[in-house]
Amino acid sequence: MMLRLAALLLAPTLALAQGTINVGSKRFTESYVLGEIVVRTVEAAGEARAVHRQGLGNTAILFAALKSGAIHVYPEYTGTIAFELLSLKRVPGIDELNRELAPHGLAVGVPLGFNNTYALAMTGERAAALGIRRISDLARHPELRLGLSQEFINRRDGWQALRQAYRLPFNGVRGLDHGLAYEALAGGQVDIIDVYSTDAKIVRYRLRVLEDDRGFFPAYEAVLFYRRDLPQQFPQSWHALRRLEHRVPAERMVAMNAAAELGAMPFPKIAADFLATPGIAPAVVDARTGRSMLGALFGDDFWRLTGEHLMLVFVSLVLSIVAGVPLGVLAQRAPPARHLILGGVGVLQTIPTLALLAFLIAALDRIGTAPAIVALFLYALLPIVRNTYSGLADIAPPLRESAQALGLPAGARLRLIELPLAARPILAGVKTSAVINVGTATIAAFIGAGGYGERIVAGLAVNDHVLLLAGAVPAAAMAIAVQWGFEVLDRLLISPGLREAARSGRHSG
Amino acid sequence: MMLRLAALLLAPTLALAQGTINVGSKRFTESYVLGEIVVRTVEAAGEARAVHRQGLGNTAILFAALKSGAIHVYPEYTGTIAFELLSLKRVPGIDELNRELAPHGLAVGVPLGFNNTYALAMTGERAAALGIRRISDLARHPELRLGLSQEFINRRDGWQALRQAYRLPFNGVRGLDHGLAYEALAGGQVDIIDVYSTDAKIVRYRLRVLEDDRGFFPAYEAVLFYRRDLPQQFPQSWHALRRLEHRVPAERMVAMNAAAELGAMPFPKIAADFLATPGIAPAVVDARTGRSMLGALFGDDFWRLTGEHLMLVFVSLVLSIVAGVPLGVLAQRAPPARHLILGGVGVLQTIPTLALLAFLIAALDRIGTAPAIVALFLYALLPIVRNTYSGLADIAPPLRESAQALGLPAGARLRLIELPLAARPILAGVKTSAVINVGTATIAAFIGAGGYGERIVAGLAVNDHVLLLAGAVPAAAMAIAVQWGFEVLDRLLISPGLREAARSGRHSG
Amino acid sequence: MRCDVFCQCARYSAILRTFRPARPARIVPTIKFKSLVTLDSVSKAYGGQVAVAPTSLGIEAQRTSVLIGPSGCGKSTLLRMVLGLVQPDSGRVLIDGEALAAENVLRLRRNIGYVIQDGGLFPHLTAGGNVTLLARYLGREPAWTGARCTELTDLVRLPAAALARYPQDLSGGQRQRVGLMRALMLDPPLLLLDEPLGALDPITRLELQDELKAIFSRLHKTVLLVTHDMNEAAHFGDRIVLLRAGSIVQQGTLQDLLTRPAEPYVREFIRAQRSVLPEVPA
Amino acid sequence: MRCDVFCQCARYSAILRTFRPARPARIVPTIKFKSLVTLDSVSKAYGGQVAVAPTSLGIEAQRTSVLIGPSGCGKSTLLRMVLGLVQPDSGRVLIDGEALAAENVLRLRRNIGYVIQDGGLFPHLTAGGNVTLLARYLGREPAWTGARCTELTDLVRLPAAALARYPQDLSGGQRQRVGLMRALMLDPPLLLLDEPLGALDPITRLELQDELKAIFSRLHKTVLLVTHDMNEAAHFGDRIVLLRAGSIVQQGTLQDLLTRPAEPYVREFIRAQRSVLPEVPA
Ligand SMILES: Nc1ncnc2c1ncn2[C@@H]1O[C@H](COP(=O)(O)OP(=O)(O)OP(=O)(O)O)[C@@H](O)[C@H]1O
Ligand SMILES: Nc1ncnc2c1ncn2[C@@H]1O[C@H](COP(=O)(O)OP(=O)(O)OP(=O)(O)O)[C@@H](O)[C@H]1O
Ligand SMILES: [Mg+2]
Ligand SMILES: [Mg+2]
Repeated sequence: MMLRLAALLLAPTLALAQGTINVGSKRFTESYVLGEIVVRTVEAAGEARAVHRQGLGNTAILFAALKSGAIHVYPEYTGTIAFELLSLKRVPGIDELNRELAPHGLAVGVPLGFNNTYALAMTGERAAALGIRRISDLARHPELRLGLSQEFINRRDGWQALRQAYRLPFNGVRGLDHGLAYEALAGGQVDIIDVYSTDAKIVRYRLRVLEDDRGFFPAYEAVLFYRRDLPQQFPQSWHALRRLEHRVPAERMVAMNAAAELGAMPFPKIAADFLATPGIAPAVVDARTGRSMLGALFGDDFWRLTGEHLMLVFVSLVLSIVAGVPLGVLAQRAPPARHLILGGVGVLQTIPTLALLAFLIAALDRIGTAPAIVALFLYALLPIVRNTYSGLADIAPPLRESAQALGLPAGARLRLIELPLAARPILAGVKTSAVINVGTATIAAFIGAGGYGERIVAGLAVNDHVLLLAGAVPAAAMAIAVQWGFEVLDRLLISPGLREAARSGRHSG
Repeated sequence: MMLRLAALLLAPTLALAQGTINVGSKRFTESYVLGEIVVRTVEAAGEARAVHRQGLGNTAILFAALKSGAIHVYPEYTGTIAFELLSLKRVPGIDELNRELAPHGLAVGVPLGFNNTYALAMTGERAAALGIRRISDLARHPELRLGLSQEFINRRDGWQALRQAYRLPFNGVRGLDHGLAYEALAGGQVDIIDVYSTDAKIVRYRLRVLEDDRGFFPAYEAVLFYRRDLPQQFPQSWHALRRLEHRVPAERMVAMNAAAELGAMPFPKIAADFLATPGIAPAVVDARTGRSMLGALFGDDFWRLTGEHLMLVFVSLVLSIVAGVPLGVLAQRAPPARHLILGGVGVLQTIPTLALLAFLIAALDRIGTAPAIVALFLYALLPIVRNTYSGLADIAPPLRESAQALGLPAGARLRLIELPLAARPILAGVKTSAVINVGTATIAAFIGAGGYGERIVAGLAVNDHVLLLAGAVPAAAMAIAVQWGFEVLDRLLISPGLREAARSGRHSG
Repeated sequence: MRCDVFCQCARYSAILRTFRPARPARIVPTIKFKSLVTLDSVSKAYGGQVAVAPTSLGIEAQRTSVLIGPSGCGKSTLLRMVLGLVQPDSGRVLIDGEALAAENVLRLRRNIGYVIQDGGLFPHLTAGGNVTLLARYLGREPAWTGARCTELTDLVRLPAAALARYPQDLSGGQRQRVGLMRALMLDPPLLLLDEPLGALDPITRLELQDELKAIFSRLHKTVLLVTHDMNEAAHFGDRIVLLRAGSIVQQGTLQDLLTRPAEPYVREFIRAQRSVLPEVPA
Repeated sequence: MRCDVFCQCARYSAILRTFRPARPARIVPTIKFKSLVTLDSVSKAYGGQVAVAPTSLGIEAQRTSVLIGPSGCGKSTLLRMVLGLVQPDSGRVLIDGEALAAENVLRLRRNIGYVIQDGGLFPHLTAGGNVTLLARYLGREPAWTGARCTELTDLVRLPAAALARYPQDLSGGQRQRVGLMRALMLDPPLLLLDEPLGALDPITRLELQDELKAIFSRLHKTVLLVTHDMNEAAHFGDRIVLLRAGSIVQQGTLQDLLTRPAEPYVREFIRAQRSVLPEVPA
């Protein structure tokens, strides 16, 4: 009692002293969303500041972070904890898990109300038509065609085990890529696919997730995984967090995932909507009708988008110049490297945008501005490298000789003579890249790096011409502005001695 | 009897004499598909050759074509004939329509079995949950949110009329763009939208189309619209066509539309599948698993795709050179035009690909190669125009003067002296454009113009890395090949006097 | 008026017909020393700096006039004005009675052979290509072009192999001679030569001086020549024009300049030619 | 050995230290006429065409040697060999005892002033920028650079305003003098001058010849000069080297060439200088 009182009295002091709860999340939509919900719940409690350490590595890293105190809590699944961290053979209940976790100073709790595991799904219509609700109902329909992911087919606890458990009649199953499976289902190619039970696409494709009536799939119940001392350290915050218990049914999670993945709604907004109206699915899209072009053009986001777009264009352009000019120089200097360099920057142009972005997101471990800039940078290299090369190769032999005769080291010769002499073609390349970049930067919207692409991509996606134009028109204007801006730069960077002499008119004939 | 016999005897002769049935279709998926089905049915009958005049203008044009005999038959809707051609106030039965059409020498017949009209739809799940099947059921659910297209809201015989007819309780409805409506429905933003009853997306989004139980919507029954003399002229073909009666239920039409629009299946294949197994929905996608990279790379379509890709790249490149070099010359010659030209080709770069393609398809009245080439051509202009401009502006003043002093007319001076002197930067621009084109040509797949983009787009869409690479790798190889090819062109087009003298080595220092 | 000149020239160059394209040749007695080129108080300043002060000058038909004067005094600028490459700030240029204007400049230029001071050879063409460019453009038969080329190669003492080389692969003097060949190729009635022999060794130069002088007088060329060599000026110049700082100091025959110098500067200029060599007997 | 030369020069240019960076200056008596530059049977052919036949030549320190010969005989090629701009097909070039190689070429070049035959001014720099480029690169104080520039402008009689212009806005003779200024700027001990005065009028040329000769001897410059003017050669040349078709015909003082010509060609070459002018009394 005294202790409790002491804790109660001490708690606020402690909170003041070290008033930050670090909330972790993993690198997938659901984790981001749940992390954000935890953050906002903590903040709302008013006791501690919450910091979202989002998109962290993998389970092992989060486990380490939790133990070290780098984070205090993050959303996790019981199955993951049991299999990956505790190396158990099955998924025990929360109490048993907590017994196992106690030595680590960790605990799980606050089951959020849904289970994210493998599941079988079929289209709502077909399920209704055939009267199938549970996996065991499938035994009556040997004519159904299954398209399962290779992973599920090949896991030890996957398809073969499930088939035996339910004594299902199906023999041949089709291996289907997960991305393809939904389309195949929609197209009537297959009747049943495997899904994760909170997959956003369940909403989009209106799927019926079949009930696992024999409890075959292990429980991957969503819970909060936290430091044992969290409840004592931040009792009010913990109290608030506990109120999340069972507040996120699977349908709700699916809807939130869909809002993020399909509706491109930012995680904080999803979390805010959830906490504002925990019973109602978030609004995925606004109805964008009846707006005037001018209103859409200079909407609230105009300056933000302009800033983002400019930043993307110029940061990547600067990188392209910094890398491209030396590459062009190298191509001119070292004939053996020439084909490699010119070929290489050429090949970059043929990498499909989406594939490149996907690769960069993986390579850079992040979405948003960084991969967008790298992609733009790579695409902008070709004109700069090639024009640098051809500009240098173009210097007249007497001038080249004159430069050599001075006895300047190669670097100084390049800087003081050759590059300035080739300034016009190099700048022409830079201008080409800059203008192409203004256009290409619209791809940044695919990975949340903003810019006018947000409007263009949204406009294209929803076939909203006003919105599309509200993005395309300022992009075009920016291209023209960049054009003009570079004319000014020309005046600064190209020696008047090289500029077409604006001599008093001749009879041009 | 004698007449009949005569006809029977004569028919084959006639068929041999003028053995071609011209089948028309309009410019939308359903019409293409049905047109193709008609064509194949006629061909299968063996009596006449069938030619598909596909994607023809609008109803008035087809009407004229039918009357003139340029086409013999095409799929149409009773409502369209009644309202647009006969200016009736309602849609009468087929017999009455035929009475009206008789003076024109035309007739309708062979009702195919579905009705393509406005309809209200909701998600299958929600409809099931609320037990809604018919429009009149909606009266019990005033809480449902409607998102209707502006067209439907604003038509005289649209929403207001429907509301009165069914005495529906809804007051405010949301205006939603058609393209957006499905997403809004999927996202739970609205509960009911208006659709065309055979819209492909009904499949994709698993919608329940509500039964028009008070027969509010006019019948837009799909029928064949044909010349009255067709049955006599081609009795066997006609006999075959009559067998199509009621063979295309709405669900089947939806599935075929989906196969074309969502599964990108070619119309002839859809038609062939339909005729082969008229009871079964066509397969939309193949399962692309278990293929080897090499197999995928050199798949059956390799040479076709390579040919198409090369054609796209080079035809557009040639156009860009033909237009871009003169534009660059003009930019250099006429300073007032300079900003306009350089700004203009810059702005082209910022037009979003999909928007440009959409515009071009509309402007050129066709999909496929032509709009793809125009788009590539426009995108390839910038490097060529700019390098031509800067290459010409770069010519040293003494040489410029020397050229002027010869007294050659401007055109000859350009051709004989200035362009050859600027050959290197111009070719550098052309090379840049060519390589960028190899990359950009992948967009051609969006509009059915083929090329490696087919694999890339499909690979991205279905997340099939093997397929993606099977498209991206040859594109990259082509970029390198183009690179090398141009090095050869350099040797032909750039005077040895301008090439970096390959003089015997110096102390380069 | 100038018909005899033109009739003669016409035998060598069909291009002459473009000089007076509309009018048929009229047979009238030649008026000697009629100006073929007239500079009518032309002037030129670059950013306030006077390159040519208002200057009037008549270049006599069928005669060789020599411009001479200190470096930067405006000789090349005057030549460029005649070609319309520099637009005078004031005054006008008349060629064969026609004021130089955008409409006729191309036609007139095609009748002028110009040796630009720095060579101005096109680097993308071989020496031969440079020489024959205009002939080929005008569609002269290859046989004629080839023969004329050989003729000129002999004249300027260029090794035949040099014609196949690009300008960057020629020596300075070779480039200069190629420039001269280009100017002479179509046998134009008017020649503007800006230091055409400056980079040549004494022997070649001497021979060329003699040959050119013979050609000029035989074919009744009108020549405007810039040189720094007083001896060369004296050799060629029916009339010598001495310039200083954009203005004419004196013009006349060598004799005039020697015997009636307008200012002491004239005498000084002529005397400046260094001669440290003793006379070497032949 | 060559210390007095170097010590003197060192007063004008710190750059000299780079000539022998490793060794401290040694005080030994000067050996007169020791070759500073030695061409050791160098040769060069372009595509089978001989530009320079195997030729050996010593360029004496502190003296002016003149290369003279018909156009295309290989004079510029020899100069370019000394700079390492042309790699000889055979033989080697020694500068100050060091064989020219990739390692030392930059250092050596920086001690050589080179006037390229066609000017070779950088079009992106003003005349002044061209002249001071190397000085600025080497971090000479602006005050020094400015003073030196004024000095040189006076020397070559260039209007000060011309320094602010770009090469394309200068007259031919002005460009040539800017090229000369650039070569002289850092006062290098070795000068390679390829027709440095060819485009100048007689007065300027005469004055410059005198001034340059004075400078060369006062500062003990080693000079290799190409000229076509026999008088100029006689004026400058401690030693005259007469070339023909890539080979040395004769080398020696003017007196040697005049009195003991190796072949009749020598006499012919010297005599070829035209002189039609009567002597004008001062
Ligand atoms: N584009 C220009 N801008 C500024 N000044 C110029 C330009 N062109 C020529 N000048 C100046 O005009 C003057 C006359 O030049 P011009 O070339 O006619 O001289 P020149 O008599 O031919 O000299 P040189 O004998 O050296 O060739 C020179 O002082 C020159 O610097
Ligand atoms: N890159 C090259 N390719 C082919 N031939 C060349 C090249 N450079 C020089 N030559 C030839 O080599 C010979 C010597 O040239 P070089 O420039 O040394 O002559 P030069 O004595 O300086 O003549 P000039 O007095 O005319 O300047 C010439 O016949 C020239 O045409
Ligand atoms: Mg001049
Ligand atoms: Mg030379």
